[in-house]
Amino acid sequence: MIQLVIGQLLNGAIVGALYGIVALGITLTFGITGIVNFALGAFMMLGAYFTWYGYEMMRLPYPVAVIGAVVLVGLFGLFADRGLFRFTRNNLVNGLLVSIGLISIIEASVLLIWTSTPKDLTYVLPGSLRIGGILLPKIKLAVFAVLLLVIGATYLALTRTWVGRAAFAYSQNPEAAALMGVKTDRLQTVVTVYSTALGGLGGALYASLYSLEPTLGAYYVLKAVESAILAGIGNTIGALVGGIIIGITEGIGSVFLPTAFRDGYGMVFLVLILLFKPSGLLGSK
Amino acid sequence: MTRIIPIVAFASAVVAPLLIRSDSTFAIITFGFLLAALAVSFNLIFGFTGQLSFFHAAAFGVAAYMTAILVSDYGWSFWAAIVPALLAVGLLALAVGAICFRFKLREFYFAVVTMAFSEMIRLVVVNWNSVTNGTLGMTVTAQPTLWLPTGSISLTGARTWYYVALLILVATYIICHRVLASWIGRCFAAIRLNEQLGETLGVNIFMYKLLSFVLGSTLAGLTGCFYGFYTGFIEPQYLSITQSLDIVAMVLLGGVNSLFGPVIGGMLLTALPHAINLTAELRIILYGAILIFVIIVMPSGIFGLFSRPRHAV
Amino acid sequence: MSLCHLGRLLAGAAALTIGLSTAQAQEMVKLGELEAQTGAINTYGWMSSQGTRLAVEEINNAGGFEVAGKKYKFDLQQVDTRGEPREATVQFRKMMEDKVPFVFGPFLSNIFNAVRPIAEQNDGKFLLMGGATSEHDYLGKPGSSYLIRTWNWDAGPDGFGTLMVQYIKKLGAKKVAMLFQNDAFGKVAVDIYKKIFADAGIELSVDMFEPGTKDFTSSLAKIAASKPDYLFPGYTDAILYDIVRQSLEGGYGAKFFIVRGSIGPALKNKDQIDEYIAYVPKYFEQAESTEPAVKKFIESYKSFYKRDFPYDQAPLCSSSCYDHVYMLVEAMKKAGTVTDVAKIREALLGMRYSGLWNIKFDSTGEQVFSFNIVRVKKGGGIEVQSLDPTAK
Amino acid sequence: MLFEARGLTKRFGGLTAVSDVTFDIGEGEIVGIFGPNGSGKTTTLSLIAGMLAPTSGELLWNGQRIVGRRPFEIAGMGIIKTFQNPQLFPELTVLDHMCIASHLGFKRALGMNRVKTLFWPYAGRAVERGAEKKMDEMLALCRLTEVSEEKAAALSYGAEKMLGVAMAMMCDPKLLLLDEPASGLGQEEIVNLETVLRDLRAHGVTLCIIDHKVSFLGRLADRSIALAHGVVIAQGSTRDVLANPDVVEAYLGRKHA
Repeated sequence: MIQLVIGQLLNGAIVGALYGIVALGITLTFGITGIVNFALGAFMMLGAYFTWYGYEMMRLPYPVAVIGAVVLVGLFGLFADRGLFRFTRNNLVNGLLVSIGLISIIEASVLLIWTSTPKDLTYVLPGSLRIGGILLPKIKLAVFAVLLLVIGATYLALTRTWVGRAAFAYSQNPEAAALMGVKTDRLQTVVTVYSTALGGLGGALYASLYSLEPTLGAYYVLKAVESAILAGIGNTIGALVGGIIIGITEGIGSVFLPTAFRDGYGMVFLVLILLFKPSGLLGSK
Repeated sequence: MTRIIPIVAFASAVVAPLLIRSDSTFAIITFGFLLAALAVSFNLIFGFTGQLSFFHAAAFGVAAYMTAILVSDYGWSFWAAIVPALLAVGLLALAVGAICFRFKLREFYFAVVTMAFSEMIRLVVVNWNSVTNGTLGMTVTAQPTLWLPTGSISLTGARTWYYVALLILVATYIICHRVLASWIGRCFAAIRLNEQLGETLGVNIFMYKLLSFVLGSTLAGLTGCFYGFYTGFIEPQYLSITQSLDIVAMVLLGGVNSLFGPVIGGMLLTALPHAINLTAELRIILYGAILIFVIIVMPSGIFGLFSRPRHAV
Repeated sequence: MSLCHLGRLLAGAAALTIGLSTAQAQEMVKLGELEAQTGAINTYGWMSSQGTRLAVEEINNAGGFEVAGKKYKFDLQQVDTRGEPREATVQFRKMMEDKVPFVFGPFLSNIFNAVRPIAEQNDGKFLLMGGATSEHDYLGKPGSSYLIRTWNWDAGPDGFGTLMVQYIKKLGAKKVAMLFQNDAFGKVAVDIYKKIFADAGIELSVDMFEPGTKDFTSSLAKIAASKPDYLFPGYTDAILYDIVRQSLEGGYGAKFFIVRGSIGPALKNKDQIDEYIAYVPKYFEQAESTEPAVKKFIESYKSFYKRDFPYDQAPLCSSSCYDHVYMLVEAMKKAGTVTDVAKIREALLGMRYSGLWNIKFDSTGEQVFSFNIVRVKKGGGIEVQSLDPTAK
Repeated sequence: MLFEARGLTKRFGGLTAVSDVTFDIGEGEIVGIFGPNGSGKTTTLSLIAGMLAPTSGELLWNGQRIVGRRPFEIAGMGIIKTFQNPQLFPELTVLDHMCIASHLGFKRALGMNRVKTLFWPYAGRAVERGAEKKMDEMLALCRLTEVSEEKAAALSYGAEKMLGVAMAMMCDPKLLLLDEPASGLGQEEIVNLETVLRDLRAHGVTLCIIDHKVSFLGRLADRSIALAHGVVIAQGSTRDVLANPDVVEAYLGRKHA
C-alpha cells in the first residue's frame, strides 16, 4: 500500500511538472501582457506534432526534433503576438477571445494536415527503473529532469538577467518600469514568444510520453491555469509547485476514489487554498 | 440610436416568421434567441458588474436538468417545475457567489474559482447516472402546454418555439434593463469602476455583487428550463466550460458595454457556423478567423460602434 | 441589426434551395452524412465520412448507377456535427427539409439521441444508416422504420462481444478490469458488457475516466491491486496506446482485451505484452494480400486522398461506409426505385452483400457482418480467427 | 460628543503607524489633524472610516462603538471620507458620479420601497427630483456646474478634488473626513475650497480635515491635533497647537527650534 502511494506521489509530481511548464507560460504572459493565453494549449499541441514530424517522418534524433519544434512554435508565437495579441494588450477578455479563435484555427489546421489518426512516437527511452519496488518509466524521469531544469533556468533568468529584472519590474509596476527605460512593447513580445516556446517544449516532451491528438491542448491548458492560480499568478516557481500539487492530488485522489472525478480532486484543493489565501499559495498579499 | 435599435429589432423579430419558410432557419433563430438570452444575463454579471463568471453554463444546465427530471421522472407540470429549478439555481449561485465574494476573489481568481465550481457540478451530473442518465443525456418527450384565453396550446412546432424563445429573450432583456436603470444599476457601475470609492459612498459591495451574480445566474436558469423542452434532449456537455466560453465570446463579439450587444453576438455566433458552407476543417478555421478579426477590428464589439459609452443612469 | 441578420439567414437558405433545385435537374440522389468530423471524438466520424466520399466519387466518376433504366448520380452532403447536439439537430433538420432520402451516421450515441425526435417526426420519408450503439434500443420499434444500424451488435447470441468474451473465457479469464472513458458510448459499453461478462460468469470491475485524460498510472495501479486477468481499456486508439504503454511500463498488467480499436498498440509493444485480444472487423494488413477487393480499396483510397492508408483506423469505419454506399445502390436497383424508402429498406434487409465484407441485416435492421478476432501474443505472433455470422 | 477616538492604535507588522491616539470631535466643529508625512494622519482617517481595522482602541459615534463595522455601514451612519488623491469612476461624467453618490440618500428616503421603482419607475420620482435638486446645489457649491457633463478623466486636478467633496456631500454626512483636500491645489483653488468648506459648516456639517499645509488649516480649524510618528504631540485650539514648540520642531526640524 505505502509503495503504491509513494509511486503515485512520484508519478503525480512528474505529471504535474508537465502542467507546470504550461502554467509557467500562462503566469508569465498574464504578468506582462495582462491576458490569459488559453491558446498555449494549442501551441503545446503544435509542439507535440512538430516533434512527432521531426522524429518519425524526418528521422531526426529526438533532442534535435524537440529543439526544432520549440523554435518553430516560438516563431508561431512571434507571429501570433505581432499579428494578434499586440492588439489586445492588458485586455483580459479580448485576449481570451483571440486565443479561443486561435485554438480553433490551429486545431482544425492540424486535423486537416495530419488527420485525426492518433500519432504515437517510437519510444525514445524505453524501459523502466525499479527503485525500491517502485517501477518508474525512464522517459518520465528524464522528462521530469528537463522540466525542472528549464523552469529553474527561467527562474534564474528572471532574477539574475537584465531582461528578467525588467520583466519582473514591469509586472510589479508598469509605469515605473517604463520610466526605468523598459521598452514595454518589446518586453511583452519577448515574454509572449518565450511563453509559447515553453508551451511548445511542454508539447515536445509530452510527445515522448503520450499519444497525440489535435485536441490534447485543451485539457492541459485548463490544468495549467489551475496550477498558475493555485500557486498565485505571477510566481515562477509557484507555477511548478502548483502543477505538481494538482498532479499529485489527482493521482492520489484517483487511487483511493473513483477515477471519474479525477479532475475534480485538483479543483477542490484549488478552491480550498484560494479561500484561505486568496492570492494563491505562494502569492504575496 | 441605442434606444431605437432594440425596439425595432424585437418588433421585426415578431413579424419575421411571415418571411421564414424553412424549418431549419426557424431552428437557427430559435437557438439564437435562447443563446442571446444567456448572453444578456451573463452580461449583467460581466459587462455591468465587472465580474467574469464561468458559472453561467452550470446555472443553465442545472435548471435544464431539474425541470426535465421533475417533469419526466416525477410527473410535475412544466410550469410548476420551473419554480424549484430556478430556486435551486439561485441557491447554488448564492452559495458559490457568497464564498467567492466573501473571500474577496477578484478578476481572474474569481473566474477560475467559478470555473472550478461549475466543473464540479458537471462532474456530479455526469456521474449521477441514476438521476441524470449520465453522459448519455436525457430525452425530454413531454411538451408543456400553455393556457391562453383562446384555449390551451402545447408548446411544439417551429413557430411556437420561435415565439417562446423570443419571449424568453425579451423577458430577460426587460428584467436586466429595469434592474440596470434602477439604483441597483448604479451600484453595479460603482462596483465595476471603483469598489473602494463605492464602499465609502455607502454601497454594500458584497451584497450587490452577490445580487448581480445570483440574478444573472437565475436568469440563465430560466433559459435552461425551456431549452431542454425545445431540443427534446439534454446532455452534460451543456454544463461544460466550452459552453461558458461560447457565451463570453457572444458577449464580447456583440459588445460588452451595452445591453443589446450580447443579443447581436448571440444571434450571429449561433448562425455563423451554419452560414459557412465549407468542409469541416475549413469551416472551423474560418469561424476562428472571423472571431479574431471582429474583436481586433472592433475591440468594443459590434454594437460598440453604435452605443455611446455607458452611463450609470 | 437583427433584421439584416435575418436577411442573411434567409439569403443563405435561399441559396441552398436553389443549389438543390439545380441538383434535381440532373437526376441526383441525395445522400447526406451527419458525423463529427472534428471535435473530441472525431475518429469514427472522420473516417466514415472518408469512406462514403470515396465510394460516391467512384460511382459518380463511373457515370453513376442505373435504376429502372434511368441513370443517377449521388449528391453527397456531408456535415460536421463537431459532436454537438445543437449543431446536429439544426443540420439534421436542414437535411429533412431538403428531403434527403438517405442519411449516413451518426456514430456518436449522444448525437443520435439528440436527432431521434426529429427523425421520428420524419419516419417513412428517409433512411438513417448509422453506427451509434444507442440506436440498438430503437431498432424495429414502432416509429423507427427509418432506422438501420450499420454496426454489428456486441450482445446477443451472435453478438461479437458475446463471442469474444466466450473466447477469453476459454483462455481462462476469471476476472476482467474495465477502464473506459466516461462519455456516451463509454456508458453504453459498460452497461452492455456488465451483462455479457455476468452471463459468462466472469467477474468485471469498472472504473471510468474523463475524456481527455492522458495519464492513467494511478488508476492502473489501483486496478492492478485487484489482480485482474485481463485489462479491458477504452475504445479509441489514442487511449489504447496510452493505457497499454503505461500498464506495461508500470508493470500493472500485460494482458489486454479490446472490443473497439486496433491492434496497433499491441504490435508497438509486442515484446512487453503477454496477450492482446482485439475485435477487428477486418484485419487489413492481412486481407490486403489475400482479398483483391481490399487491395483495390486501399489503392483507390491512397490515390484519392493522397495519403498513406490508415490501416489501424480503416476497419473501424471507412471500409464499412464504403461498402454501405455500394450496398445502397444495389438495394435501389433491386427495389427498382430511388425514392420509395420503404421498398429500399426491404431490399436492404433482404440482401446479403459481399464487398469488402460480408454484410447482411437482421430482421430489426441491425447489421451482422463477418469479423475477426485477432490475438497478438508476446513477440508479435498473430493468430486470426474469422467469424462470419452472415453465413448462418 | 459626536465622535470620540480612545487609545486608537494601528500596527503594520513591525511599525506602529498610529499609537494610542485619543481625541474627540464635537457637533459642528472643524477639527484639523496635521503632522508631517508619515505621521499617521491618513491611517487615522482610514481607521475611522472603517477601511482599516485598528489593532486596539475604541471608536465611538454618538457614544456607540463602530469598530469592526464595514466601511459602507459607517458611511451609512454619516461618516464620509474623501481621498487624498481623488478616487473617481473612470469613463463616467461628473453627473453620473453624483447619481451614484446619491445612493445613500435614495436608500434613506425609500428603504425597501426602492423595489417598487423596479416595476413602477414613477414610485421614486419625488425622491429623485429631490436628489437632482441637491446635485445641482452641490455642483454649484463646488463650482462644478459647467463641467457637469464632462468625463471625470477630463477634469483638472482641482476639479477632481472638488468632485470628491461634492460626492461626499451627496451622502449628506454628519461628519466629513477630508484627506489633504488642499494638497496639489493652486492658490485660488485653495481659497475657493476654504469658502466651500465654510459653507459646508454653515450647512451644519462637522469637518475633520487632514493637512500638512499649516497655513490652510490654521485659517480654518477651530481645534487641532498634531501628530508625529503616530503619536499625538499637541491638542487644543489651533493657535495654541501651532505655537507649541514640539510641533514646531516636529514640523520644521531642529535647526529652527
